[in-house]
Amino acid sequence: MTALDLVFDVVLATVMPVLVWRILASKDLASSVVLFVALGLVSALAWARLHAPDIALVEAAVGAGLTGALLMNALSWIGAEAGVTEPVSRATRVGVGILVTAVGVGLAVAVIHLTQPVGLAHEVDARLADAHVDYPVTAVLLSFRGYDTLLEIAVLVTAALGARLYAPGSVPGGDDPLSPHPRVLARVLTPIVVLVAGYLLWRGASAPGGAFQAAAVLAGGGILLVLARVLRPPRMSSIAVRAALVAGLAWFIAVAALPLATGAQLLEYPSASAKQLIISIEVALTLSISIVLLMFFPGEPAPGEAARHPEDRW
Amino acid sequence: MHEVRMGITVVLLISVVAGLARITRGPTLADRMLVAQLFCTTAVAVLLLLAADPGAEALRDVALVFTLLAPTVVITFARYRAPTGAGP
Amino acid sequence: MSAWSIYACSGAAIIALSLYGVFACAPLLKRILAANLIGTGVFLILVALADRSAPAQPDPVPHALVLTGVVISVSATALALAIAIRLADRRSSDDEGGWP
Amino acid sequence: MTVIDVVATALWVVGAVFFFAGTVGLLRFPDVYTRLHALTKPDNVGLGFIVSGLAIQSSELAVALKVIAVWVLLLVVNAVSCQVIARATWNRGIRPWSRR
Repeated sequence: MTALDLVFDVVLATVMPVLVWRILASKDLASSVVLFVALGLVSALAWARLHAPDIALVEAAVGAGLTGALLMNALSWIGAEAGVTEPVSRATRVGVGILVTAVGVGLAVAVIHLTQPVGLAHEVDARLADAHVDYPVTAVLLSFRGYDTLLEIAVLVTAALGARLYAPGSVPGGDDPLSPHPRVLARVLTPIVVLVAGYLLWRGASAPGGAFQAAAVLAGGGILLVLARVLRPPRMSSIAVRAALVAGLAWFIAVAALPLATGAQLLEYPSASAKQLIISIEVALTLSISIVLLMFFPGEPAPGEAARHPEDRW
Repeated sequence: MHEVRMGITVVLLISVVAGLARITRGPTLADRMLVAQLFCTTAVAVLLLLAADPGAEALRDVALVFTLLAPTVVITFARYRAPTGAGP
Repeated sequence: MSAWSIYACSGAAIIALSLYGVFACAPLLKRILAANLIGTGVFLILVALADRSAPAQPDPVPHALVLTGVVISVSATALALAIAIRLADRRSSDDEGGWP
Repeated sequence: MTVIDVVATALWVVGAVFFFAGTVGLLRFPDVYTRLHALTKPDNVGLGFIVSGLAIQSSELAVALKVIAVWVLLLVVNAVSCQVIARATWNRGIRPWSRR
């Protein structure tokens, strides 16, 4: 590691907490959201520096694209002044300040003094052949820790249902004041988004990429289409949307449970077809996760009264 | 060449951090959005430079994803209506 | 100081700052942001710990954890935002009502 | 250092200068529209120089084409984004600055 690497790391590692501080201290909520997007971009660089390109990929799509869009959109619904909770008393703030300083310092000291050399990299490497995928991260996600991923997609579907129950979404009407740029851009980018998502999914077996990255990219492209008013936000009433929402979970459960019939363990892929099964799960997961992420996006608030009663638009 | 590229990335990073002042100063939301866009372009440049190191090829895909999804936030911003009637 | 420890300290600082935000910020949206940022701090520490083996390959297990974590964290944030939207809607539409 | 390395370094330095100029413009220019103009410098020219440096230095054609593809895509995306920002600003009734 050269001195310049160190300078880069120190600058990057300093900028992130400073951004967090600015996000929380800024008076204007819209600038908090912009700073949050900036933090997403910067943290993707940190993942890149920490040799985690997979996470950088997801962060690039989720942190910078999706969450920023969700927050900005929520701000249009809520309004900059609404949603203020009770002001926090000075004494509480001082107390919390002391506590969190202790937590931060303690955490930093504890983490730096972790002397145990490195976790499970060797175990994963040694058993990579059993996983039927060549790339360690994908192997952990879908083979060694398939359980986690199965439960995760269940959590995601639940969250999407919950989000839609609370804010069912609206359909903006009228002329687009920004016409024609968003529409044209969305139309140009959509094929490229689909291509890149497919490429990331395909790469996942042997290199950074996979279902999560592909789904995040697809969802970003979907939100772009909704924002450009080319597509309507997906509706829960549509059979296709429901099917896509549960496809990943249903298929994963089916594949996980099938070995039980032959006397094997839950999630024990039959080794002859393991690779095909993993790929099929990844495809189904990509579809479901992208629809889940898209369901989180309630669409723009319609002007006037309509936005006040989102349940009418279910 | 690694050192040269790192030197350039350090310059880019510091220059974009200086741009942060514009987010604080505003005055309009559009000004703040411009900084986010500058962050995005700089991040793409830094990622492409880092990807030239052996073993870091995947970072080019990250740069690609950044580029593809950059307009999402810009368009949500442009759609942003302050419901209380306040300006951007 | 090695690269991973720099980022781990940064992660600890982010956790402390955003914990403060969760308890001390008044706007609901900011609290949601702060809760999301705690996640960012945790991820940073996890990924930094995974990179202790540098320049050898990093540990893939924390990477997989964080990968799913990022997606879960956006879902949690989105759910919280949906509830916040509904809350703001209720507050604005029935001011006379008994909504807290 | 080979000739190609020297040329690449020169291209990167020029690119970095444009990025720096973009930041200076963003901080110094009087209104959104002029700052938009400043922003396009790093977007188009700055990244263009950096990408050219990387492209001539890369050993594989595929790599060179990929970095150029990223640049072209960014040109398209940022050009439209700038238009959208300008139009949204105009729609909100903000008029360009002029020396009075």
